[in-house]
Amino acid sequence: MSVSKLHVPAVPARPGERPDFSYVRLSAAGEVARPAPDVAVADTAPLAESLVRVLDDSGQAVGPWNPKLAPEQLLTGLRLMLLTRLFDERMQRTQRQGRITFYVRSLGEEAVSVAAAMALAERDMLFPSYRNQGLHVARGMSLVDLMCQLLSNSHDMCRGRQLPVMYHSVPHRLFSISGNLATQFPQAVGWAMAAAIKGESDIAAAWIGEGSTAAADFHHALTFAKVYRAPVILNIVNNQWAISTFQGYAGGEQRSFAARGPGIGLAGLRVDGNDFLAVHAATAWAAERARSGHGATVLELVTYRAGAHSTSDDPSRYRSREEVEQWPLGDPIARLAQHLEREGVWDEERHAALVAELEQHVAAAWREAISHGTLTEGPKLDPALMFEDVFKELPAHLREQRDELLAEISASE
Amino acid sequence: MSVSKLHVPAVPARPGERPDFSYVRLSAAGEVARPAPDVAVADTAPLAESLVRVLDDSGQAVGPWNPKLAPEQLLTGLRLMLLTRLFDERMQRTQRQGRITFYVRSLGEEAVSVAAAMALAERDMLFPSYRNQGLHVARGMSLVDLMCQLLSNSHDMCRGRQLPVMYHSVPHRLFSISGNLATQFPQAVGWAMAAAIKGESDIAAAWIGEGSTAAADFHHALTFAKVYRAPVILNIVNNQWAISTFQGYAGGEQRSFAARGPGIGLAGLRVDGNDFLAVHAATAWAAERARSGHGATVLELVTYRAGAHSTSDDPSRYRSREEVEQWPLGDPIARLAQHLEREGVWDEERHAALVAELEQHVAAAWREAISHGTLTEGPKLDPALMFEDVFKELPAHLREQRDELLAEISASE
Amino acid sequence: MPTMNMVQALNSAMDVMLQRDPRVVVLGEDVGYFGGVFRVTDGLQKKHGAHRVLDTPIAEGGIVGTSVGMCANGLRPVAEIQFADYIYPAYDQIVSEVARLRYRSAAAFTAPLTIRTPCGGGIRGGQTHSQSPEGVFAHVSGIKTVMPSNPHDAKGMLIAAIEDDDPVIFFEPKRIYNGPFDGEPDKPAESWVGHPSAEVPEGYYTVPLGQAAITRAGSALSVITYGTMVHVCLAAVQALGLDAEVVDVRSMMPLDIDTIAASVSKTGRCLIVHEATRFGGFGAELSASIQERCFWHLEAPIMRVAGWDTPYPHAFEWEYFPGKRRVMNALRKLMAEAV
Amino acid sequence: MPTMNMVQALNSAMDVMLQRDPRVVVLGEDVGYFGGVFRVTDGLQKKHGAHRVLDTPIAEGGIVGTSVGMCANGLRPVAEIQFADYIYPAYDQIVSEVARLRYRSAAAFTAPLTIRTPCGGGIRGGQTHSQSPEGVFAHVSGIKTVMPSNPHDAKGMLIAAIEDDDPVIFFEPKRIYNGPFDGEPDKPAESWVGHPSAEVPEGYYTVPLGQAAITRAGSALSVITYGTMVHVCLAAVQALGLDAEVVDVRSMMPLDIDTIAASVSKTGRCLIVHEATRFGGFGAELSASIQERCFWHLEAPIMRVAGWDTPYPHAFEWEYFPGKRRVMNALRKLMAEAV
Ligand SMILES: Cc1ncc(C[n+]2csc(CCOP(=O)(O)OP(=O)(O)O)c2C)c(N)n1
Ligand SMILES: Cc1ncc(C[n+]2csc(CCOP(=O)(O)OP(=O)(O)O)c2C)c(N)n1
Ligand SMILES: [Mg+2]
Ligand SMILES: [Mg+2]
Repeated sequence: MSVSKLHVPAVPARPGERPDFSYVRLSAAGEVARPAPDVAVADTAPLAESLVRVLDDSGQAVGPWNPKLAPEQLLTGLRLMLLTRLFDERMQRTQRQGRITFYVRSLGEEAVSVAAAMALAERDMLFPSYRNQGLHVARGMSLVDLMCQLLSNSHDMCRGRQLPVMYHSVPHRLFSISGNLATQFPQAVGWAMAAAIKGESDIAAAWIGEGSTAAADFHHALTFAKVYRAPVILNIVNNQWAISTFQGYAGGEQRSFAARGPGIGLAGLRVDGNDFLAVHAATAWAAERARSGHGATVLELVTYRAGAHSTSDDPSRYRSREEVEQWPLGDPIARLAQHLEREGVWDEERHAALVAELEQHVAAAWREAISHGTLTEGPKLDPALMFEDVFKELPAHLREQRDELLAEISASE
Repeated sequence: MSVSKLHVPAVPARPGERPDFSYVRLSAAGEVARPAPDVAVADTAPLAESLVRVLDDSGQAVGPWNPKLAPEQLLTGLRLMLLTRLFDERMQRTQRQGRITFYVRSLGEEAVSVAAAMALAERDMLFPSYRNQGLHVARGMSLVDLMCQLLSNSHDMCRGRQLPVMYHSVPHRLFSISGNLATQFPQAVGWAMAAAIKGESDIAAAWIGEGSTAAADFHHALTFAKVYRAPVILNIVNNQWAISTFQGYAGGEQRSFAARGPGIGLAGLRVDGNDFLAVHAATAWAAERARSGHGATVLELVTYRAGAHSTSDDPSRYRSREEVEQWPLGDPIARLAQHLEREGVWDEERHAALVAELEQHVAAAWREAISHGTLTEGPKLDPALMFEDVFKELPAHLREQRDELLAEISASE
Repeated sequence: MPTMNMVQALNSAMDVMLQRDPRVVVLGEDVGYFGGVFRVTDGLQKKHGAHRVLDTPIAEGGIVGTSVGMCANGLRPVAEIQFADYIYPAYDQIVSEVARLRYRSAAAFTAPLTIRTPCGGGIRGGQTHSQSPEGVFAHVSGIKTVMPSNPHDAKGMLIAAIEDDDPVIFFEPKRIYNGPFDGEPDKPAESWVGHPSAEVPEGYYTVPLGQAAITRAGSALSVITYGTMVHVCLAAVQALGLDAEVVDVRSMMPLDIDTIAASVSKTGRCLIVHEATRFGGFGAELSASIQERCFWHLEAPIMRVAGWDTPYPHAFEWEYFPGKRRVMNALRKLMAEAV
Repeated sequence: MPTMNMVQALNSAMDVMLQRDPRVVVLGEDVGYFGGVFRVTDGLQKKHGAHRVLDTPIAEGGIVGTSVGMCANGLRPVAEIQFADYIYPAYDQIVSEVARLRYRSAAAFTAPLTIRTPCGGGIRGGQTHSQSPEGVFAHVSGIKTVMPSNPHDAKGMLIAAIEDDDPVIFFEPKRIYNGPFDGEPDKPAESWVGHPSAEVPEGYYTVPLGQAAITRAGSALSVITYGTMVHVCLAAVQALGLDAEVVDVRSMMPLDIDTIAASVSKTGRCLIVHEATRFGGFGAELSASIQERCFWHLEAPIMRVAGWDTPYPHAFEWEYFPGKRRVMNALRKLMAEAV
């Protein structure tokens, strides 16, 4: 055989190598122009290749995308991001202790979810992936409820049927998370089409990882959003990795993911995903665009998956441990805290106090959650629930199967 | 319910309305620049929104994309396009007479296939849709063979298993046509990846309709082509219609289909699909790009489906009859003939003689084809063939089923 | 009462529901302005508007995916897949989302979606316009799968499906859209006019899902079938002058096994007939379930007549199609089995 | 002879074939540098190069679609779908292309492709990491569908699949990757070490597809099963001290019905066991086929033990999983049936 000519995408650093993030095209904070949200799609093409940033290296908020949020809002954002992170940390430890079977952290990506949730209206409908717990936290879901789901205990909102992290909430307008990648993307578009059909002004927003943009449903979503000008925000969270494969394996070499928007006739914005202010501003811009009938925006949020893919994963097998330190866009919590310090409304002491408070909050929630049982210790869910909700009514064959199981269980007791 | 806000794509003209083709963005012949085939993807973005044209309204070949083909090549092109059209016409009539069950014409789109086939190397592998018979004609497949497939007769290359027009040929390097839209697109990319893996310099080319770009496999093809820089040409035949739905329903409003290329990081070219010279030049450009290791090109060929979708369709139910006359890019055969006349190598008389010759050729082929039987009259295929080629070897259960059928048949005779 | 063929009956069902329930929308490839390649949605867009009867991009996965989202926003979409042979690009959304949503969210979110799709052969459509894939849906927990065999059931079942709070895959045997078909291709095409099941009320009514119908009562043996094959089986039974009971399954899931098992327990003999390929097809479940319930009543093995285990071949349509002759052969064989 | 677990055996099969046949390529999500989420392709990229062991985009339809094209260009791809639960986005390419290509082109083009995918439950993977969808492939004409139950078969059958000129869907019961499993989750995990089927030759050998194996000979009844359930059934049979014959189906298509029917004809009683949901599952075909062939030998109804007809529930894994106790109950019931 002759020498292969197949191109194989480059990776910044394998274990033991020095990371090189020069492929991440940066713009200076404040550099990118902010057109009106009803700008023509074609004119967003440059936005899709630059990087919307508000916070500069010194923590100052600069440029036309500065959303000029009130300090309380910023403090709320910091608090919610921190809460998300501490919740994640605690749940990760809990998994290590064997109390829950599986967990997925959003470490380093908290701004992507929290800032977006804060920029959207309460009635807007959210279609998260499994790494957007910041949405649930920011929408005010109780940590106890989230934990009970993780524990599949007697208070589990999913009645024991889902892997941990596959939350949902009708009142908080958070769609049910799927274990199948990308399926929520066309669903969000359909929700938005329905809003338009009904003449309502609510919009939808969906999130997927950059790796998942390769999936068919990503394309379905963009196509339907384009054709019907659906009021939806299509967020691509480019955290550089999809388990062990690098973003180049989803087509990220030399081209942004935001460019998929203009490619099909949707607005596209590439945003510093670790800049709380930039994410907020870009989301608000896209929401205004959608709500005013100008259609969908593809938002690429450039960030970095600072932890493992999930508790089943060991990234030291496939990427350099140094990467996380070299990542050019820093950490979203540290950057917002720096900004607030600079603004004079924050300092290390207050930060430490907040951490302590939130840790206690998480710990208290955990105590309450496990009082409702764990996967292995009671109180437990009734196994008969296994047969409910397959259909609205229990059909005869499932009644028979349920009775067979209950007989089997009682015989063995 | 409030008033719907759902955007519904516009259509140029429904029956009884006056067509308006102002949405078709035109460039003047010769106006579009021709960069070197190894141009950076981003620099093809303008090419994806303009229209590569060589033949001007007077039939002169102008500008940097003029492939400067020798007159014999042009005459061959004319001949092959005409042969394709006359073959189509005859087969359409044949279907109306009930001799074949189904047919699909390529009326008005002959240049898309014939010019491309002529611009590619013999060893390049082609993955056609059901409307690219010009490829089969240009690659020199015998009309008798094609007709025997249409007739499902004793010489049918498909052994009676496929609907008419679902041809294939290993020696002519034409992949088997599928009735399922868009499936050939990622297959072509896989073929090209294999060529690269083996270090060979053959390339692949695939064709789909603009309507089919909405399908998942379109996205799979572009993604894999991008990631591995596969040597393939991805042709989108934008003939404005997909059965009754207009190109706007595939996302064509205010945005070219060629722009999907740059959107994902592939070169994109929008080409006058009724201009034989432009199609030839663009194909040659994309082939050179692919063969020299610079990856895939998305080629949009702007044309018009001048006939019905298929013999099962009646377009007068959903589009204006006037459309075809108003179509701004004319007819590919008329335009090439005009050019050749202008160059002094063609005239009406020669044209009439060629038509007569080719009609005879088609008629003779038809006589030969039906001598091998028709769907309803012998000689017929052996029904036992139905059980062959499900697997390489006939498994026991199919042997049993075959025997049951043969017993059933012989009992009834 | 008006006479309708199946196309008109299905059209009427959607018309009635678009009128009655503002949450109902109809979507699919070519269903809007054009009215569908089989004319089943003819006139609906004109009457109910382009925002309720939508032409869609050619992306079956997108049609179903967006429909799920519409459900979450309170609509009740009726999605058409142009041919059942083209439903596979939507298989992931159907299996992983439509079928699972209620379960995984403990009924917080549901997908009261109806997916209509023409199935079956006998129209010279070749391998990509003739398939009967009900088996790969009936196996999936969380969706209902049904197939009517006449205009009256078609309308009543489609209304029931649209009103059902669970997702329903609604297969339409296209060979009998315009008239019943007994499996003999050389006879002139029949029309529904004059057929008792073609008397279809204009307005609203339902035929409940999950109930089989005894199409012909009898005591010598039971023929369990559905779709086009109901008519083929009736013709075969009649040709042989057998006192057979013909049961129209109508609903694969939920399956009315009680009616079916009662019939087989009574007759002691059972033939299962469907168009779909035999191996691993829905007939296998029928056979297994019947055997489990009726074993001690069976006087002969349960037999199956089905499509051969090959793709649907264009030229050999009538050698492939399980027609009257093949059903008659099986019936004879079944009656000849000694106890 | 070396001892291998199933992961090592499968890895070795691919290693051997990458070495022997330059046409073989391996591709899938995370299979390259990382070596797969279950480590089945560990080390293969390092040894055979990044152009023969490819990490792919996350698009199962694209993986299979490009594989078909590779076949047309003379390669023999071995594609991994990371979990069987994620195979549905590829269902159209599998059903409409992979399975049909040879037939529709009269063997001009073929798809000698192997699709490997881990299936089954018992690993607390919840509903999207536990499914057993073999039934929706076995029904599709034109593809082979197989599932080994031990390291020796795994390697031999995978080599046979790669060499096979027909497409093969190769299901890997992930619960027994690292050791046999008798269905009792509370017992310490077993390893393959010491198991006779874990003696696996280092080099090339094949275990032919389409042949069932008599895992345990017996005469009192026949247990027809495959995958993880082979081990559960053996344990149940042993616990009851029954003289059962346990048949490992191994290959759903082609199905070795002769071996299976011979066993049932001999014993007169039959229990079918699989993890997949029961309704319309592959067990239905087994039951129907066995009944057709063995009716006059049956002394009791054929019974099925299978997954309940619900999605795979995370918390109720062991109430859901058809474990030893459930199989024992069925065996008892089956033996109690009077003639
Ligand atoms: C259809 C499907 N294929 C494969 C998987 C397995 N899988 C789970 S997460 C993942 C990687 C996703 O990466 P990305 O989209 O970048 O999201 P991230 O994890 O980085 O947030 C894969 C391959 C899946 N869940 N669904
Ligand atoms: C997966 C799939 N869905 C639907 C169809 C039915 N169908 C056949 S051709 C066609 C329109 C295709 O339009 P386009 O891609 O523009 O190609 P054109 O016919 O214009 O050449 C449709 C919807 C199909 N063959 N396959
Ligand atoms: Mg990622
Ligand atoms: Mg078209």
